[in-house]
Amino acid sequence: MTSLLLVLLSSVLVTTVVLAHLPQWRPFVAPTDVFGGARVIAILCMAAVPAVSLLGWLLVRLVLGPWHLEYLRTPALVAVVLIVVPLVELALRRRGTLLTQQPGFALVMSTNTALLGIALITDLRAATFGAALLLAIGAAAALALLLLAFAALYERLQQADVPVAFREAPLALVTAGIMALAFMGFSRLIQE
Amino acid sequence: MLPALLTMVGLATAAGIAAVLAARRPERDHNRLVDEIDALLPQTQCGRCTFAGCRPYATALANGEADINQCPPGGHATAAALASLLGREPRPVDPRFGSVPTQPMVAWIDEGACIGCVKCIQACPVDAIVGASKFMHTVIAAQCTGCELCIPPCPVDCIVMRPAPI
Amino acid sequence: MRQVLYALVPTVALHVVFFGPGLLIQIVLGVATALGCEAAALRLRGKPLPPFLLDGSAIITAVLLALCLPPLAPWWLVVSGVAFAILLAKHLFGGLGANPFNPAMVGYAVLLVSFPARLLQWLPPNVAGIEPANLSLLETLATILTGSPPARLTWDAITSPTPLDALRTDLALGLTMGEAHARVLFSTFGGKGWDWINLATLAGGGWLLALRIIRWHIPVAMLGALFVCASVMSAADPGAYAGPLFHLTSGASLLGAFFIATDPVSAATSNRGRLIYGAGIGVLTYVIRTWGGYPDGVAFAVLIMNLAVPLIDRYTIPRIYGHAR
Amino acid sequence: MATSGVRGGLRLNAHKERSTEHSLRPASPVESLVLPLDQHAGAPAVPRVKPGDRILRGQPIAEPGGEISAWLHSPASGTVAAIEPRPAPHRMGAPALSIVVANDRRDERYESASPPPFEQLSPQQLRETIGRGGIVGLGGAVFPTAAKLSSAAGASGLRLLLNGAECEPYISCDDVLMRERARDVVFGARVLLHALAAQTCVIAIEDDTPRAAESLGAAVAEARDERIQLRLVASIYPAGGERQLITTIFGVEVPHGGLPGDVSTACLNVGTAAAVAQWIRDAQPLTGRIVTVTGDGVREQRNLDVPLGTPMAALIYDCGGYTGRMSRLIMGGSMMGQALPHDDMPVIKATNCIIAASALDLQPRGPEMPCIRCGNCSAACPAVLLPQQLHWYALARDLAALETYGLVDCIECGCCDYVCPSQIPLAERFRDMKPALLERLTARANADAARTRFDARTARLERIESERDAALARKRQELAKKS
Repeated sequence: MTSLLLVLLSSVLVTTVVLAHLPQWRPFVAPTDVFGGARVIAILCMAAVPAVSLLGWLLVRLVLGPWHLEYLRTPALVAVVLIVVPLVELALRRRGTLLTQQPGFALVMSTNTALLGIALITDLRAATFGAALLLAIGAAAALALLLLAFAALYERLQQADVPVAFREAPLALVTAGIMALAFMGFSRLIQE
Repeated sequence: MLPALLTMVGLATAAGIAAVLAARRPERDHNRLVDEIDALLPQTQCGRCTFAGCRPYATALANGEADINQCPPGGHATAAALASLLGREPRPVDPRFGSVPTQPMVAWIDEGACIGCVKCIQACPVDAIVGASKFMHTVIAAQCTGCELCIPPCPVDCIVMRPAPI
Repeated sequence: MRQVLYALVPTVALHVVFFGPGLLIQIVLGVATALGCEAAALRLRGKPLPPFLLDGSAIITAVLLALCLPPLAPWWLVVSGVAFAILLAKHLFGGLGANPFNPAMVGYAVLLVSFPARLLQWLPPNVAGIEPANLSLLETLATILTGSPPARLTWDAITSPTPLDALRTDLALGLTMGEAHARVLFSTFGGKGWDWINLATLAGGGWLLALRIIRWHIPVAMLGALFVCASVMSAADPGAYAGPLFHLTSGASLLGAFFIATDPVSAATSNRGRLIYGAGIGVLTYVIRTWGGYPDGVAFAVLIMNLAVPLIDRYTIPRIYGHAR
Repeated sequence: MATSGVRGGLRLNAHKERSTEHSLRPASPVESLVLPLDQHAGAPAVPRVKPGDRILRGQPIAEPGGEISAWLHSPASGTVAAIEPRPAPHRMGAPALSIVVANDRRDERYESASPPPFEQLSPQQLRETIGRGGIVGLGGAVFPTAAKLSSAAGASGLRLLLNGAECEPYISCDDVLMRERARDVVFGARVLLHALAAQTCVIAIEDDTPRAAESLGAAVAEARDERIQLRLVASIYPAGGERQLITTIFGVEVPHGGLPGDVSTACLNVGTAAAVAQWIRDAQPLTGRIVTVTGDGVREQRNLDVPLGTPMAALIYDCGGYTGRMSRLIMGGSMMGQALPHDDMPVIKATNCIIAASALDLQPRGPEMPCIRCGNCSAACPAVLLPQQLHWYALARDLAALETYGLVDCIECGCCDYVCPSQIPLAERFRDMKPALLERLTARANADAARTRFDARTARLERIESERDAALARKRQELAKKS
């Protein structure tokens, strides 16, 4: 219970970063189907977050740790993200989950911050493999849900009579701010 | 130093292999994308995009061999929808491929002038013209997509475009 | 929306009986700020003033926020909170009908996160057994406007934590539920004074239900979820967790269930969606109260579920007549 | 016991008693009758007469102009004064090609060979006969009855539902019809049962029309026909909506995009049944109908038996003229009726009610406020839609979302308008958005059809090509063998 809630809290930080990117997934376009795009990314996250976190955790424990290379943690985790995301993307495309983007770096670009963040947090917080697994799955679910919620909210706001100066990115940032505010409620949820 | 180098080189190589593997669209993904694009096209089958029909154009779009602004019958709405689907920059229809029709048109055969040469029947991409050799032809208005492909082959110029009946 | 204000009258009245006239001053300050901000925003956005200004939504936001603040909170607290609520949470998102987050709760959360200490300076209830420093109307006004208590008193002499807050502190200090409950602030099922205020809120909410201004789904789902969570946890360990009745009657549970979560603009819109939305608020409220860093969780819970509303709406479209299930 | 199986709906003040106090009487004859050729659903009728022709009452003056179309008969004897465009109520006052009959007041009746008793005709012959009576649905949709019967007939377990649930406020023409002509309704039911080859008939009426129930009950008992039964439904608007009534009576929903025939039901208005009876039994085609003239803006609120083509102005005059409070003229009920720009328009087959409304009848709407998503509309919506969401997407003109949220299933009953605290004209907005959405759906259907045809042609061409190649290869082989 506590670790799951902790995960939710942790993912907030990274999610806000991801969410600020959301309007850019479909640049210059009246976003007809932001939600559809978000759903694909959410599925991708569900698959990639646990894989990245666990691989990263194992890498740190089994390779970097014994060789005293902890200072390489961040670049190593970036590399893990770069390995896992294209493979997950390939698997999704094989399954026929529609990804309209050209194959390549688009998905890595839009998800790497979140993945890296969660991998780092998993690495710092999880002492055992079981804890890492739990954290990773919890973070994946939380991230996916938040992505979907924000995409749905974003679509709803598209039709609102928002003052011109605040359309698109400013409003997305304000919304992300209020979300972060809401998630402050979870602060100190776990006293360690 | 060496372990660090080995680790990073190993990881980088793995990332490179993953990137290469993921750089091509698997066939299933490709087909679904073509279906999705095809669903946005007006199915006029006029070939003004320089491809042999709507689906060939969709295939070319999916392969990145065509631009989103090549479909005059679809108009700007189709161009915008394609841009949105493919994550490309929206652009208005390129006038080089033809002008955007203001209202739906269908072909109409002046039955008095028709000599029954069947050339238009062969040209029609959706089999919307009925008739037989030496007999008068007529266009089934409900099935005509307004592609105008029947107009050039007509030797007596008896086909004109008219506003579609409502 | 006028009826919602009428339904709040008993709550406000009992609040004044137990905690002095501070709330009335807060309401006046809040409503004035709300109307001023609303008018300014409408003017800036080029909308007609009268229909929007008089529809009561801004006033409700101000009153709800004032009800959440300590009666002696300094004036700038309520003013800045209401200004945040109206300008940022409402008009930035498109004004009436378009705001995805409950404005009053946004204002409250901003204040709670920024000035937590100020928001915990509550007053002891004016009941037998507790001797509060009864401030006169003038003294109250002076306290609110200057931000410091009358010369004859200190803050410590006037203030007291809310029951929820007191319970949290006591439990953190290692007291059991029974010991904590034996303290003077608590009555049989809630905090002294708070029990009556909550009863008044329940009555007001019931009246709104009877008038069909609000529907039963959200209050029932929220209170039900809170009840279930509290029952399960207190059954598991009665010494460490407060019982369901305490949870239902303390803090903003009832106010939240009937007046805050039911704000239609920021709530889910289908009946099934409302049940999910309400239940989510109930569960989150319990979680934040019990394990979180703030004494009450209603505001955060409402905001988090507000965020989920468009997603809930998307997946709870009712089956249209004649469509296959 | 009155039942309602429908979700949502409203209990409204029916305002019917004002027009049912007086008994039914024929309208005073008028000089000139205007008969729009497209007053029924489907293709416009084609005139069979020329200006100047002498015609008799009941004489067919226009014939069906298509598969779905209807005959038109002269409501009076006289001459054809003109065939020209005239303002028509079903077009909100825009002109429609109409036959103008100058009434000579001699009321000479056109003698047609009277048909044999209906039992002797086959169902199909009977349906054709009904079609020649110019009979269309009199509930307001004016769909040609013969076409409706033909599409429904022959289904196994087919049930006939006669709709006497006149749920819309102000309208009382069916109530009065059932009081005064209950025998016609029951006889019509028997004719329709035969025409449909159906075995059961339910006549549904609302529980707030006791005199109609009494009179119909007596007529049903008198007919001694066990196939026909009477059912009361709760008077909740829109209980008499076709789909709603079928759900109430039979407990099944008409599927999306389907017709009542899909649930083995044929639903007709009681007025239509009475018109069928008059045509089959008395050889009187549809040349008139009962019209409710009501509202605070007219002196004498009552029901009249009106020849088609009578100008509304004459009808109002017949009822004592306007009062000073008259503010708006409406054809139909207060919920779904259409506002008319003036009264120089004829009564047509669809005219069930004319409301001369005062400000008391229809309060002018206040200024429109933004939707606050209160959900009163979705609670009232009998089609189980979410009008608050539809409204949001209608403002954004988001056709894809409107499709998802079921705009096509909106029956435009106006319940959402009625309960909206923000005074939003929801039904009107939905009505405005429907054509765009339907156009989109049609375009998609057309594109799908074109794609199928193109694919079929491509496959055919490929097949021909490969066959030709195969034949060529065979020939080459044969030649190679020979040489």
